[in-house]
Amino acid sequence: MTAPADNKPLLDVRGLTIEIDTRRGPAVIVDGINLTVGKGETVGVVGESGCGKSLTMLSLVRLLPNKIRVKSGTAEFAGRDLLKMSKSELRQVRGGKIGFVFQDPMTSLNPVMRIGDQLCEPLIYHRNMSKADARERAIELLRLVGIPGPEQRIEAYPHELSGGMRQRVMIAIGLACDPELLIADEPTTALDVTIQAQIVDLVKDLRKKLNMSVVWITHDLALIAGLVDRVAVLYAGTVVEDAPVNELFARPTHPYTRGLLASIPKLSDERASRLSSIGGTPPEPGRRPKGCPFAPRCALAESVCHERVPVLEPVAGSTGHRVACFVAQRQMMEAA
Amino acid sequence: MAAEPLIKVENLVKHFVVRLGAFGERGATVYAVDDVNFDIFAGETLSLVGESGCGKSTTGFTLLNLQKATSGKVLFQGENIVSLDEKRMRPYRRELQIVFQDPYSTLNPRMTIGEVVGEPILFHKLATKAELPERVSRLLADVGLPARFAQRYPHELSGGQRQRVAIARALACEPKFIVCDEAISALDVSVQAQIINLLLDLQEKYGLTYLFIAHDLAVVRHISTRVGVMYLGRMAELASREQLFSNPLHPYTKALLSAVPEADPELEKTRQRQILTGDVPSPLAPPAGCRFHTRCPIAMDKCKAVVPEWREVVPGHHVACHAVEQGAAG
Amino acid sequence: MTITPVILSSTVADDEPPVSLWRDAWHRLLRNKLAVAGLAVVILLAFVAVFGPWLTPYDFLTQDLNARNQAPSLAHLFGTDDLGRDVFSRVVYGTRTAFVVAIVVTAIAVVIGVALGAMAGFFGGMFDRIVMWFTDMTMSVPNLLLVVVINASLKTPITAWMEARYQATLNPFYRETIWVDFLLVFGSMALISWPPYARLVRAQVLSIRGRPYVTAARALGLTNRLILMRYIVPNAIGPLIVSVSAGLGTAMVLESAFSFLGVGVNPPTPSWGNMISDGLRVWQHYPHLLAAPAAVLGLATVAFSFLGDGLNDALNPRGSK
Amino acid sequence: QEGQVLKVANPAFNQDWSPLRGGGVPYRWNSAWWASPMYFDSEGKIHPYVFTSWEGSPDSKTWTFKLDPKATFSDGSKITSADVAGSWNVAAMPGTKSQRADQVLGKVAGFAEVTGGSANTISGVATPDEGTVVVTLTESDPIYFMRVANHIVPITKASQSRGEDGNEIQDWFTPDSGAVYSGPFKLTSIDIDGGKLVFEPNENFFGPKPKLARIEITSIEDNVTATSLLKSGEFNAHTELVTSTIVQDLGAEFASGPLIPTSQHFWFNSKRAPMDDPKVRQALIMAVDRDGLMKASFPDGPHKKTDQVLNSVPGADNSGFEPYPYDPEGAKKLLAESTYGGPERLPKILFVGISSPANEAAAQFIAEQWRQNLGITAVDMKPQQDAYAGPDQNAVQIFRDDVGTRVPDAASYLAGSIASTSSNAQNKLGGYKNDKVDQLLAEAATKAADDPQRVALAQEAQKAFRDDWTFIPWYAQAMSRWANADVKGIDKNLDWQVVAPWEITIG
Amino acid sequence: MLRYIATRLLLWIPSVLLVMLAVYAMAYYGAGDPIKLIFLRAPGDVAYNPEKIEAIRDAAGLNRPFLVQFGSYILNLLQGNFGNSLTSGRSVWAMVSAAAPVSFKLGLCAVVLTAVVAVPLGMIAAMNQNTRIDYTILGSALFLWAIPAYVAGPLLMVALIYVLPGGKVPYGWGGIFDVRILLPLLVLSFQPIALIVRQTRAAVIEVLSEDFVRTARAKGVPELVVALRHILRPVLTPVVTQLGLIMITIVNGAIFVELVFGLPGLGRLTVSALTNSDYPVILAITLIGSFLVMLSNLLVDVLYPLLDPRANDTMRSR
Ligand SMILES: Nc1ncnc2c1ncn2[C@@H]1O[C@H](COP(=O)(O)OP(=O)(O)OP(=O)(O)O)[C@@H](O)[C@H]1O
Ligand SMILES: Nc1ncnc2c1ncn2[C@@H]1O[C@H](COP(=O)(O)OP(=O)(O)OP(=O)(O)O)[C@@H](O)[C@H]1O
Ligand SMILES: [Mg+2]
Ligand SMILES: [Mg+2]
Repeated sequence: MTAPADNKPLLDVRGLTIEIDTRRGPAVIVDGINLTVGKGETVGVVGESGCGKSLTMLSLVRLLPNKIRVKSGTAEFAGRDLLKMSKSELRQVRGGKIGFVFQDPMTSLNPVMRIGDQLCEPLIYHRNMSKADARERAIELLRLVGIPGPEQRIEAYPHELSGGMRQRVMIAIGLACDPELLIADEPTTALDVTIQAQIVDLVKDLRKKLNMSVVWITHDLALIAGLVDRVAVLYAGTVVEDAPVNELFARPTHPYTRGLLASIPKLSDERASRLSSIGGTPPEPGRRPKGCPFAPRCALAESVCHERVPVLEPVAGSTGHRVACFVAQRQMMEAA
Repeated sequence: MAAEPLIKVENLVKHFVVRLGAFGERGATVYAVDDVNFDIFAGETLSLVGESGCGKSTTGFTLLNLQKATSGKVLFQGENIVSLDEKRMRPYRRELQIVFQDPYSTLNPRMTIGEVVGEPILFHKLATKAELPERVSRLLADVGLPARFAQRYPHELSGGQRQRVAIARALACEPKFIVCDEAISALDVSVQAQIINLLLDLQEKYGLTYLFIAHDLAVVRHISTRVGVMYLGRMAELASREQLFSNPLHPYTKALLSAVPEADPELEKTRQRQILTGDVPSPLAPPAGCRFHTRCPIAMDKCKAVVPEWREVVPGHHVACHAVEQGAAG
Repeated sequence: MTITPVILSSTVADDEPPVSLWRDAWHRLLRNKLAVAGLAVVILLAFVAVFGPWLTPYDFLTQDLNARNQAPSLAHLFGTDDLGRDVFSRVVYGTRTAFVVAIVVTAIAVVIGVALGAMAGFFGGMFDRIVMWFTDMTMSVPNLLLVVVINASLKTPITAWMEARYQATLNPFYRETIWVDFLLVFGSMALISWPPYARLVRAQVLSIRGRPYVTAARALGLTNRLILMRYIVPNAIGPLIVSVSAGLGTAMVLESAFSFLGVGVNPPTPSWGNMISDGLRVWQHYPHLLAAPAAVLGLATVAFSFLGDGLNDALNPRGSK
Repeated sequence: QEGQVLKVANPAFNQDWSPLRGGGVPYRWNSAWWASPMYFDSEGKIHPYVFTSWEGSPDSKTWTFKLDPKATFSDGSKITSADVAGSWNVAAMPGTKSQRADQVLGKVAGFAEVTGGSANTISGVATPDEGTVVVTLTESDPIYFMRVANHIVPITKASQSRGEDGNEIQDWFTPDSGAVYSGPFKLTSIDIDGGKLVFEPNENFFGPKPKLARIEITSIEDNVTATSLLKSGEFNAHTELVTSTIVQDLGAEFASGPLIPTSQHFWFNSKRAPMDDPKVRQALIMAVDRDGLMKASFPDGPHKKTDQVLNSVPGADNSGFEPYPYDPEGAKKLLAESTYGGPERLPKILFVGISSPANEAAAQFIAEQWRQNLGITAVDMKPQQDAYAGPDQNAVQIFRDDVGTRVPDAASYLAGSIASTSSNAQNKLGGYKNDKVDQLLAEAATKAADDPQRVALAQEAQKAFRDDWTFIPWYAQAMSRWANADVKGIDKNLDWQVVAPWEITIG
Repeated sequence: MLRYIATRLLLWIPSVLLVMLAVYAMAYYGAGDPIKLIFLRAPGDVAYNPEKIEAIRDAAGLNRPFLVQFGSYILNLLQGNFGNSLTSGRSVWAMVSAAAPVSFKLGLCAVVLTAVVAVPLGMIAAMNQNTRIDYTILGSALFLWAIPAYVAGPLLMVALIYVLPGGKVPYGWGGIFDVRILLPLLVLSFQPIALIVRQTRAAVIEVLSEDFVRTARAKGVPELVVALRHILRPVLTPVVTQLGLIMITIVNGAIFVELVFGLPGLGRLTVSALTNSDYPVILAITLIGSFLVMLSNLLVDVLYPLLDPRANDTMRSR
């Protein structure tokens, strides 16, 4: 599958900055993120927990929680700025053109509605299906995401399902209307590897069939490896590295990315050997250090890192690989 | 391996009655956990893996008597705790902890993180009021959260942060035994590594015992002493980590292992997965005989009719499969 | 290479005070203008209730038959009533009555109702059955009858006892029979007005006790009391607060309904309720006699409501403000 | 003036409209549908009705009444002496619960047996023929004929109202029971649950032809609603509308009416401390400015201030009753001289019967007078009488209540209010007994109606009562029309009845 | 479910017997003597004759010991005989069966009106929290709240007299489809509406911050559907409870409104029965009230699990 000819990305997020009201005044959580997703492209988003992945995605469909708002930036989807769309347009996009899979399936599913009804809704409102058709399709979707006994399960309430099943229901909802873009926020954390594989296959399949684009937020780097085209690594509300997947695994450039990859336990590891992890904790929103947000935890940090904020720059010697790190940039340049 | 198990699970069964139809007029039974037997030894990590919905969480819940078992026994320190009422169960609660799978919903939306973590400490008198802030910050730091998070409410956290709060809350009780139900699934690998290290350190230091429910087999392999594989409410295989990963006997275990992705795009492209075909049975209507037979590549006629026995084919290696019984000699 | 440094929001002073739900709610409440207004009115009324009699220009009893039914003027802010008494002074004194009624009745009813309702919902099973059975029963007893009967059977002996105490001690406290009225009428009112609270709380608890965070609390080994107090009640409290703040107003209104039936506060002690029912009879001619007490009663109920709604909003940490 | 409808608002949701009850709100409309033996007009003059003549024996112990031979029921059947006797018998039965049958029949031989439940018929009532009733009394009563001149026991068809066992038949008076009526109108529909009654002219009425086409009585308990409906003209009349703004609301005409032999007072229970001390009683009375009392309660009428018990009966004027003075200083002194030595140790005083706005205003006024003039603060007032009233209740110091008579006669007025045998003396005055009063009244009762001694003795008795200082006089009652100005011919009499319902017209 | 309902019905019988015993005892020992009252309440010229009163009491069987009286009352009741009023002698069944439907219809209509008006308003207010819409709705609700029915009734009534042509005052009962019912219904619903608006608003605000609302919106479900299907359902538990309570209050006697607007319902009957201590009537009203309380609470309890499947266990006999 090659990207479409016009080369214009389906989703183009520029300088997205998200701010939160705290007792001490506004604090920036997401800080000028740039992210593009081409048609039919699958982008993986990884990053440390709490770095703002979920909020970024939520802001795209304007569903940020109270007190949190987009301060600046644009998010063009198929040429239209999602952040400025009218309510009705937005409604067409939500669930129809952009499918969404939320991170916390238990609380994200309505506890007092049967899952079938929840699943039918996008079909009814975007595909104008009749109730009966929608139900058929819903059963079909449940089967696709690997829920056994979908005819009966469609009448279950969320609390009657296992964690993984709820998550699959969420996925089914996200995929219900064959969206142009699927934003999936850690959709497979509660799934066993076989089901996970099944879901991955399903997404790949849909991508092929419908030319669907996917943003896949995850911590499972292994999973990403077989699924995505490109990976964006987030740290403290900024993209620190953005690279084609092979490139990223082959040449992780940002020290944070390297730290992440080093932390993955391998099947071949010995039990109880200590896993390596990145020391320290990420900065909180509103308490960011002055320079590079990763600098305090970075083994390679130099004085410039504490002074100025690095921006994403192409990595010399590779296409589509960009990184925001003074040291790495310099090393690359030196190497080149 | 120590002779006396810390927890002995005998014939544990948990069925749910669910209502179907618009007004709940039809009833059906979910066979969530069906006759499960295993032991957990002090100081070990027993991992439970298996298909989503196969009853791992339910096992965890019933084990801790958070859901009433339909039948069966769970012996802890010689007492069958699943038969205890809430009041008589209470003394055991501190020692037996759980990290829930859906952390957000298990956090009281009207309690700050500090209160969430501090509450068990105060309640179980593990620290004085004066020591409390210090204790809470330390626990938060242990799970990689800044101390200031004590003042936040659950909804102000990201998914991974909530999960870490749940872990901190369980650790706050200074328990003997923790059920970790997908406790680290929402964490990035670095934090995950940090938490795993923490769990292992605690185990080493205090002899903690874990029932570790997870899907990430790499993590499971890293952390467990023994691994149990569940399929549709039943235990399929239980063996030491080395045994299970190097010599899986049950066809489901084999399929499972073959599906593990690797963090390497090149490898991923070439990897051969064993795809399971056939009907995925529903726990509402589990198949007769071996529950796996509908998808089993080596299913025999016998499998459709006879429930395979839970047998120790090699010392320390239990499996429930007709095929294995035949081939166990070989 | 140009680097455009992004100015990050500066680090602000460390170490905020530790928060808890209640302290937090208090801050949120103070930011809610309506709630603060309600609170101010309530405090003002409470102040008036306590110190009112010393603040009024006239004695609330003094009659002036030459100045009957006068319209509001500078001399008489709210005019005078049919016996030429200063309505303003009476309204001020009536605050006392209204407050004692509202607070006593609501407090008793809420304590009983919440305790029983919460326990019934939480423990369920047989306990729930019994409590709900009892609640249904209490709700079936005709309220008026109960109040009339309690009034008729208990009031005389108590009053007699108090009079005897007075004669023995000459302590004027024993002459304040208004306390007997409060004790009996509103005590009995409270005894029959708890069931609504019980049902409401039970309904809330039923829906909350199935939530995972309650299971989590159980897993911590917390006692039922603690779970109720820290997990269930705070999360169930929203509709209750609304109901209670409404109940405070209702109690004041009920008081007047009872004076209509002759079992409330007896004249000449003023209460907003009996002033309103008196005013209703003549409002077409002397609107101020209705308007003054009704407006104050309205103000009080609205203030309680603002406060209640504000409190409810404030107790929701996920709320929008 | 065909087709006129009189729409009446009734202040109670009455469940019982039996004409034999002799009281309550329904009683006020008895004259509309029932004939009585005789009746008084609003001037107090007696008129024949079913009885055309009445004659007492010389000792006034036997009375012979002749019936109007033309008198018929609404079905055309003749009213006979048996119907009169039957009506009286059934009214005397305890089960009938007649409130005032005693006033008509109390002195008739054999009444006590019936009313006490031991006999079925009053032995003292004889019917020698169809047109004659002979009544034998237990004692001499020269004014007995006046006692039957009212609607307390209206004349009903005995075969309908009285059952086999002598008791009243439930609902016998409804159209559904096929009841016949003796008055100018007949009941054509009654919806008790909805609170509505309709009367239409009785074409067989033996008196003048009624002018109205219909009377509709509807329950409207709420006075404000009733006032509005009257004001809007939707209703024309009311059974009894007591509001403090009635004159402003509906005009003076609406409430106007003749004074009747009924007066309203605050009675002292002299058995109860502190009322057992005559000085206290005197002080309490003298501390009240009764002009102010009237101003506080009925500033616009229609009732009149009074100083004494007697009212609108012969002998009420110039009775020689010296009004109690208003003398705060004297009162204070008296109180200080009393056994209590002042207000401080005075036991609490409880008023009961404070059940309407006017009552409340009056009681509050009195309490305030005491507070200011005597320094008394411990005063309670309760609306309900039942819990306190009755011979067995002894907690009350002051009862607000009216006393009166259905005959224009001073002696019987006082006999019903201050004689020790009266319910008022027994229940409200706490068993009041003044031998002089009793003796004077007993003597007066034996005098003929037109004997000046009768009045004089009664006046003496009242004076003797005055010296006991046991009441605060309040007002003499006017019998209001309670009808809009355009309603004519709705004058009422001392029996609280419309004198001549057939005369009522509208506009 | 059926078994649950049957148990509740069965349990109601002892409870209503207990209540009736209590009420009987209260009336017997606490309230005034109905026969005496007939004579005491009347003006002063009424003959209070103790022998006659005793005779009446004897005839009515009121001089028997308390338990005997209560027992025979219950026995009669079991045969479907509610007895006769002590004051008017009318059949209690006739009185009550005429009044109860009026109250019941009134209550039902008021509850429906309240639900239909207040729930949407409360939702709208909550979904526009702290905007002008919210303030307007909340303000009006509080305004209504601040005017008790017994003030609103007369005021509106009189106001209408001046407004309506021909002085057509909405007085009296003409069934539930009569226009006259409108005003009393409104007056009756004012405070419930205010309460439910506030209750709904409070509950909706709570639900609005739940994640599943976000999910619904992310599905592109129209806002109205989000409101009706996703927000309303979880909110309904307290609201339905409150509606049940309102229904009970109204049916048990909307005394003031019934008096002011001349509606022949149970409230009016209750007042007259109470003032007369007419206890056969009071007991019958109690019986009906108790049945209604039970029914309404049962209905609400049966609804809970439908509204909130997590509250399911109450229905299951354990
Ligand atoms: N409502 C809120 N109020 C205050 N802070 C919030 C709120 N929601 C999120 N945050 C903070 O914003 C940051 C980003 O949150 P976000 O949910 O986007 O993280 P994430 O990248 O999705 O993390 P995870 O992988 O753990 O889900 C976190 O540090 C979190 O604590
Ligand atoms: N409260 C309940 N009512 C009805 N069925 C339930 C309930 N809880 C769990 N189940 C069912 O029990 C089965 C086992 O669920 P469980 O949560 O134990 O699965 P699991 O192994 O933890 O799966 P996952 O990995 O997806 O979390 C599932 O089919 C689920 O639908
Ligand atoms: Mg997230
Ligand atoms: Mg699970």
